[in-house]
Amino acid sequence: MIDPSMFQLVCFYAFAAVTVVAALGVITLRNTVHAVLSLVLTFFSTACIWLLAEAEFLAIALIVVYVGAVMVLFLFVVMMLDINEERLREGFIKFLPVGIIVALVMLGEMVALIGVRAMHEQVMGANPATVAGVSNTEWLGHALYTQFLLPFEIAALILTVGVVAAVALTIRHRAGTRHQQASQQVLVNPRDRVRVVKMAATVPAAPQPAPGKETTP
Amino acid sequence: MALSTSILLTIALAPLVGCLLAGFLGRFIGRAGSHTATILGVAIACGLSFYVLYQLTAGGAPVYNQNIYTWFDIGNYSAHVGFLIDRLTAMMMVVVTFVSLLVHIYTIGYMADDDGYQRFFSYISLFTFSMLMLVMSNNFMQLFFGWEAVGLVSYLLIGFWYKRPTAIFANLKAFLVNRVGDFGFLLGIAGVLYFLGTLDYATAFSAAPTLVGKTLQITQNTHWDAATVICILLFIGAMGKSAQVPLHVWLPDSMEGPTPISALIHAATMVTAGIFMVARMSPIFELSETALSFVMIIGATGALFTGLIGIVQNDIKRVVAYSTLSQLGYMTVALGVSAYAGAVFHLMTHAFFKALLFLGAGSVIIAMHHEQDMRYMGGLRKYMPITWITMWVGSLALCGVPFFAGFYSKDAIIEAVGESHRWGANYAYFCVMAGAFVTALYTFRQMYLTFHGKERFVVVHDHGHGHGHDAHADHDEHHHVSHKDDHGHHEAGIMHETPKESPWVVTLPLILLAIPSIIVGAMAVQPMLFGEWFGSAIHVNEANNVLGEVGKEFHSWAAMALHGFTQLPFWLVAAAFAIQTYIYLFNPAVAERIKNALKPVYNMLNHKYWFDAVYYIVFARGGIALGRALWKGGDAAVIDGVLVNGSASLVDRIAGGMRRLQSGYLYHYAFAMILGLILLLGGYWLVGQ
Amino acid sequence: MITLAHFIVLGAVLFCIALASLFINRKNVIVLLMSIELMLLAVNINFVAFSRFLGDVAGQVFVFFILTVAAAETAIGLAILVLLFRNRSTINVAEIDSMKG
Amino acid sequence: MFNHLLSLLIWLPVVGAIPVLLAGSGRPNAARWIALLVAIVTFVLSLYLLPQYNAGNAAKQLVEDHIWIAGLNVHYALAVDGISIALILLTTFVGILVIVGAWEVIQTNPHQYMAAMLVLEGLMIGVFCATDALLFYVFFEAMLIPMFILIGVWGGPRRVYATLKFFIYTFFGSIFMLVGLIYLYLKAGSFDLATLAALPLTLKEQSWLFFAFLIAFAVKVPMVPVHTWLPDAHVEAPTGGSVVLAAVMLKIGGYGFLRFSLPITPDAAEAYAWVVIGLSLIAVVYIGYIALVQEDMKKLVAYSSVAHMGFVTLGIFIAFMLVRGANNLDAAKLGMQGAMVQMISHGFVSGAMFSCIGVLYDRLHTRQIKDYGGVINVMPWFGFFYVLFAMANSGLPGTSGFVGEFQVVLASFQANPWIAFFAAFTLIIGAAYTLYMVKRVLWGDITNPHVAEMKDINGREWFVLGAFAAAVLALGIWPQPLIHLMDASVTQLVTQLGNHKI
Repeated sequence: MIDPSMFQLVCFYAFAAVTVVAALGVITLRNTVHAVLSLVLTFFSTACIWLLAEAEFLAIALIVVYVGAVMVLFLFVVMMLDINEERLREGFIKFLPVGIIVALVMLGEMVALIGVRAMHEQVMGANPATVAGVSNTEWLGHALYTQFLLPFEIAALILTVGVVAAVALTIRHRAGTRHQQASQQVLVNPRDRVRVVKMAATVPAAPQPAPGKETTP
Repeated sequence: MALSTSILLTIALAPLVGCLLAGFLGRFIGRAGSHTATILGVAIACGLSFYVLYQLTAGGAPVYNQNIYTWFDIGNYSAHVGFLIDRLTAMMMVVVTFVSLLVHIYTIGYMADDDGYQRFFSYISLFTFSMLMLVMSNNFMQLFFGWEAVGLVSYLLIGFWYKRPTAIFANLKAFLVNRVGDFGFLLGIAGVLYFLGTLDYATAFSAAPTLVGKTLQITQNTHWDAATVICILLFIGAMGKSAQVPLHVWLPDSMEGPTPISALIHAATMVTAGIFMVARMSPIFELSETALSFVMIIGATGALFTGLIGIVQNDIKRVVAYSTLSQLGYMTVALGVSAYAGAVFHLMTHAFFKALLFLGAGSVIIAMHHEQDMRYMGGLRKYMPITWITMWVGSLALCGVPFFAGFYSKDAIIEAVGESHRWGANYAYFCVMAGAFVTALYTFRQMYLTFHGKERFVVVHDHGHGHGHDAHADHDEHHHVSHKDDHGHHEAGIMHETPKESPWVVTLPLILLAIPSIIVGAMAVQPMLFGEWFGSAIHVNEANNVLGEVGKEFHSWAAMALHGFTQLPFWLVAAAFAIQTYIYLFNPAVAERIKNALKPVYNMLNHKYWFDAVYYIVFARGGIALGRALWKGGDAAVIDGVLVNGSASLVDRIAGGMRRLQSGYLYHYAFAMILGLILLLGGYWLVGQ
Repeated sequence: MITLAHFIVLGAVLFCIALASLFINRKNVIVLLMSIELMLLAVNINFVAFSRFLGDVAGQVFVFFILTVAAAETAIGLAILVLLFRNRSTINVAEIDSMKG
Repeated sequence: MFNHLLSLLIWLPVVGAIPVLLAGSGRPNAARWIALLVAIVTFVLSLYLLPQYNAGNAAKQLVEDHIWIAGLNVHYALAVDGISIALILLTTFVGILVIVGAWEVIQTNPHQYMAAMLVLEGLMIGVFCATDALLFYVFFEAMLIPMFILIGVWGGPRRVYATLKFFIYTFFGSIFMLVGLIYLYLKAGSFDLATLAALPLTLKEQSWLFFAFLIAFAVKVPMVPVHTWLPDAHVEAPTGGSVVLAAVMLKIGGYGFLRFSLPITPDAAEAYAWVVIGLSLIAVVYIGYIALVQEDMKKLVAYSSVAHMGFVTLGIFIAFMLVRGANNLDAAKLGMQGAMVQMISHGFVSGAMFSCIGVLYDRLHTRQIKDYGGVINVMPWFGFFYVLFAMANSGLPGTSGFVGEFQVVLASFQANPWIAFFAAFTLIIGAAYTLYMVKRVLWGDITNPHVAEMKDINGREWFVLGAFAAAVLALGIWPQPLIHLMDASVTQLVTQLGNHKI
C-alpha cells in the first residue's frame, strides 16, 4: 500500500515536471501556435497541482476560464496575424545566456530569501474547508459573497470595462459602409419626409412643372 | 496784536490757487484770466506779507510759531506743517512776494505772444507758493518740501521752452546738481533728528547747545564732531541751491529759461534759499568753527572766481548770472564769518538790484529781438532810456557805490570779514576785496557794451524776407522766444526793426525795483545790521559777533556812505570804472590785445575752469558707462547669464544626457526593472545575512 | 509529504522561466504576453499554497481576483496587439520606440 | 454679512469672475461692465473695513476661524491689522484702475482678461488676510496662476520666456518657505502664525528658517540678486499685469517679511540683518545705475521698482539694529513706518508709471525710449501726469514717493550714518534715471513723425491717471492718516522685535 502522502508527493513531482517543461516550451518553441499550446499544457498541469492542494474550485476555474477562453483568444490572435516569426526570433541565441544567468540568479536569490528550508518543515495540514465542514467551493463562495463582496463587484466591473475596451480598441470604421443610426431615425420629423401638394386636377398640363413641387420620399 | 493763522494761510495759498486756476483752467479763462488770477493771488500774498512785516515791526506782534497739521507722528518723532513767522521770515516773505509780483507783471509783456503763456503764469505762481512754504516753515520737513518744490519749479521753468535741446539739458542738469545738494541736506536733517531728536526749529535750536562734545562715529576709530557734521551736511544743501562752488555749474546754464525766471528764481529768491537756511540755522552753525570756516572758504572762492568768469562772457544774461554766483559767494562769506544779518541784508538788497538787472537785460533782449550777444549791441541808451537808467541804478548798486543799496550790504560784509579771526579769514578777505574790483569790471563792461559806444548792429527793413517768421512779423517782438530754434535765418547783428523801449508792463517793474535798489540799503542798514532787528531769529555767539565790532564805528547811514568814499573797495570800483571806460568808450582794441596777451587765463575763464567738462565726463558719461557696465556685466552676464539661465541650461544639459536612457524599447525598460529587482533582492539578502 | 517549500520553489522556477523569456523573446510581444501569464501563474501557485497551508481563504479569493484581472488584461493586451499590427504591420518590439526620449 | 467681511472681500472678486467669464468673448462690453461692477463693490466693501477697524488696538481684528484640514490642524483663519488693511485698500483701489485701464486696450478675449484680474485681486486680498501659514502659502502660490495667464496670454513677443522665468523664480523661492513651514508645523503642531511666533527656537533653527523665508520673499520683493525676473516680466506683461505686479504683488514680499521673518525668527533676523541691509543698499545704488542706462521704459521703471523696494527691506531690517542695538524703539518705528508707507506709495507710483507707459504704448506700440521724444508737444495733459509721477518716483516732497524714503533715511541715520548715506543716494540716482527718461520721452522737439500723430489722453485714461495722481498727492501732502492706521500694528511689531526667542 502506497502511503497517500507519498503518492501525493510523487504526483506533485510529476505534475511539476510537466509544468516546468511545458513552461520552458512556451518560451523556446519557434512556432507561436505551439508555444500557446504549450502554455495550455502548463495551465493544465498547474491545475492538477492545485487539485493536490485541494483548491478544486480554482483548479477548475483555471481550466475553464484560462484554457477555455483566454488561451483560445491567444490562438485566434496568433493565427489571425501574419507574423514573420524569423524576424522575431533574432537575438534568441544571443540573449539566451543572459536570460539563463539572470533567471538563475533570481531563482537563487528568491530561494535564499524566502527561506525554503524553514518552509520545508511545514507539512500540509487538514483542509480548512473540510475543517469548516463545507466543500472548497462553498468555503470560497462564502468568503466571496460576504467578506469580499465589494472587491468582487469591482472585479466584475473591471471585466466589463475590459470587454468594452477591447471592442472599442479593435472596432474599425471603414469609409463607405452604411450603418443604421437609430438616434437619427427616431428624431425624424414626418413633415421632412412627406409633403402633401395640392394640385388642381383639371388644369391642362403645364409646359413644365415648377421645380421642387414633387413629393420627396 | 498776534498774527492770525488765516492770514498766513492766505499768504501761502493764494499763489497756489492762482497757479491751479491758470494751470488747469488756463484754456477756459484765457490769457487775461490767467494772468489776472495769478497776479491777484500774488498781490494778495504780497500785500498781506507787508502787513505781516508791519505787524511784526511796528505792530508789536509776537513771533508766530504754530503747527497747522500733523504730517506724521510716530512715537517721539513727529513732523508737522506749520509756520514760524519772525522778522527774518517776514522780510523774506516781503522780498519773495514783492519781486514775484513785479515779475508777474513783467511777464505780461515779456511772454505776450508765447504759446505757453498760461503755463508760465501757473509755474511762477507755483514757485511763489513753494518759496513761501520754504521761508515760512517752522520745521525741517517743510523746509525740505519747499526746498525741493522750488527745485521742481526751477526744473520746469528752465525747460520751459522744451523744444530747445539746450534747455532740456540745462534743466536736467540743474535738477541733478541740486539733488546732489539735497542729498547732503537730507542727511543733515537726519543728523538733526538723530542728535536733537526733533524736526521742529524751536525745539531743535533750544536743544542745540547739547550738541557740544557729541561725536558721530564714522569709522572704527574716527569720530567727527556732531555739530560740524550736521552743519556741513546742511550747508551742502545750501551749496546746491545757492550755487556755491563746486555745485555752481547749473546756474549759468539755467539762463536757458525765460528771463523773468532768471530774475525771480535764479537771482532774487530761490538761489538765496541756501543763505536763508544757514541764517535760520545760525544757532547750530554757531557751534562749529570748522563748519563756518568751510562755509567762508567756499563762499569766498565763489565770490572771486566766478566773478572772473563774468568778465569774459558775451551773453548779457550770462554776465548777470555769473555776477549772481559771485554775489551769492559774498552772502556765503558773510555767513561764514557769523555775520548772518549781513548775509540776509545783502540777500535783500541783492534781490532787488539783481532782479532789476535781469529784468533790464530782458528788456534789452526784447528790444534786440532775442539777440543776447553783447557784441552785437551798443548804443542802446538812446532807444531805451528807461531801461538804460534803471540798469545803471542796478549796476551801481551791484558795484557797491556809496548811497546805493548794495553798498551798505556789501561794505558791511567786507568789513565783517576784515574783523573776523576765523581760520581762513585772510583768504576770504582777499577774495571779497578782489571780488569788488572784479564785480565792477564785468558790470561796467556789460553796461558799456550794451548801452554805450557804437551801434554794432545793422537795421535792415526787409519785410519781404520770405521766411516763415515774417508772416506774423508786425510788432511781434516776443514771438521768437518760443520759436528761437526755428529761427534759422537770424544773423548776428542784423535787425529787422529799430530797437525801441519796451511796453509799460516791462518798464514799470524796472522802475519799481530801481527805487528799493537805491533806498532800501540806507533805510534798513541801521536796524538790520547793527540793531537787534532780527531778535531771536538769528543767533550769534558773543565771540563771533563781527557785525557788533563793525557796528561800533557806525553812526548813521549817511556817515557810513561818506566814509565809504575813503575806503579801499570804493577806490577799487573807481579804478575798474576808469579802466573799462577807457577800454570800451575810447579804445576798444585794447580789450582784444589784453585777451591775446592773457590767452591761457582767458581760455581758463572761458571754459569756466573746465568744471562743466569734467563733470560731464566724470559724472554724466561716467555714470552712464558705469550703469552700462553693471547692467551688461552684472545683471545680464552674471546674474541672468550664469545663475539664472545658466542653471536652466545646466538642467537642460543633464536632461539631455538622461534622455538617452529612455530608448523607448520595451525590453530595455523590462531589463532595467529586472535588474532593479535583482539588486533589491540581493540587497535584502545581504542585509538579512 | 508535500511541504510548502515544494509549491514555493515551483512558483519561483516558473517565475524565473518567465523572466528569462523577457530576454530571449524580447521582440515578440505575444510571447511576452504569455510570459506575463506565466508569471501570474507562478504568483497564483504561491497564493494557493499559502492559503492552503495557513488555512486562510483570502489567498484563494485573491487568486480568483487575479484570474479576473489577468483575463481583462489579456483581452485588452491582445486588442492593443491587434491594433498595433493593423497600424504598423508588425509586432516587433524593436520597431516600436515612440517613447524614445 | 459683515461678520464675514474678509471672506467676502476675498471671494467676491473670485466668484465675480464667473459671470465675467460667462459673458464670453461675444459680449465683451457685458464682461467689462460686470468686472468693473465687481471691482467697485469690492473697493466699497474694503472701504467699509476702515470704520470696522479699531486703529487704537494692535490686536488682529475681524477674525474668522474655521477648521479647514482637520488632520493637519490647518485653519481657514483670517484677520487683519492696520498694515493689512492699508494693503487691501491698495489692492482694491488698483483693482478698479486696471480694469478701467484695460477697457478697450485688451481686444482679444477681454472677458478672460478681466476674470483673471478679478481672481488675482481676490487671491491677493487673501494673502493679506490669512493668519494661518498654510492658507497664506496657498494664496501666495495661487496668485501666480492668474498672473502667469495674464503675462502668458496677453503679453509681448517674449512672453513665454518671461512667464517661465517669473513662475520658476517665484516658485523656487516659495519651495524653501514650504519646507520651513513644514518644519515649523512639525515642531509646533499648528500653522497658526501667532502660535509660530511664540514658538521657542534655537538660533540654528532660526537661521535655517530665516534664510528659507528670505529666499521666498526676496524673490518676491525682489531684492538683488534675485531680481532679474522682474524686468523681463514687466516688459512682456500687458499694462494691467505690470500695474498689478508692481503695485501689489511686490508688496507681498515685504508683507511676508513682516509676518514670517520678523516674528518667527527674530534672533536670526537680527544676526543676519546686515545681509538684508547690505542687499537693500546695493539695490538702491547698483540698480539705480542700471536703471539709468535702460532703453526700454518698462525695464527702467521695473528696475526703479527694485531700487524703491530696497527701501522697504531697508526700513524693515534697520529696525533690528535700532531695537536690539540702540534700544531706540521710536526710531525703529520710524523706519518700519517708512517701509510701510513706501510700500503703499510705491504701489501708487509704480502703478501710475506703468499706466503712463501703457498709454504711450497703446499709441505707438513701442516702449523704446528712442522712439519717442517731444511727446509733450502733442499730449500736454499726459505730460502733466507723467512729470508728476516721475517726480513722485524720484521722491519729490509733496508726493507719496518722498514720505517713505524720508522716514527710512531718517531712521537709518540713527542706526549708522553710512547706511543713510547710501540710502540717500537715491535722491541723486533716482532723479537721474527718472528725469533722464522724461527728458528723452517728453521734452524736446518731435523727431518721430508718428509721435506727431499721437492724441492726448482720453477720458478713461484721464480717470486712471487722475485717480493715481490724487492718491499720490494725498499721501504726499498728508500721510498721517495712513500712518495712524498702521501705528498700533507697527508699534506691536517693533515691540515684538525686542523679544528674544532663544
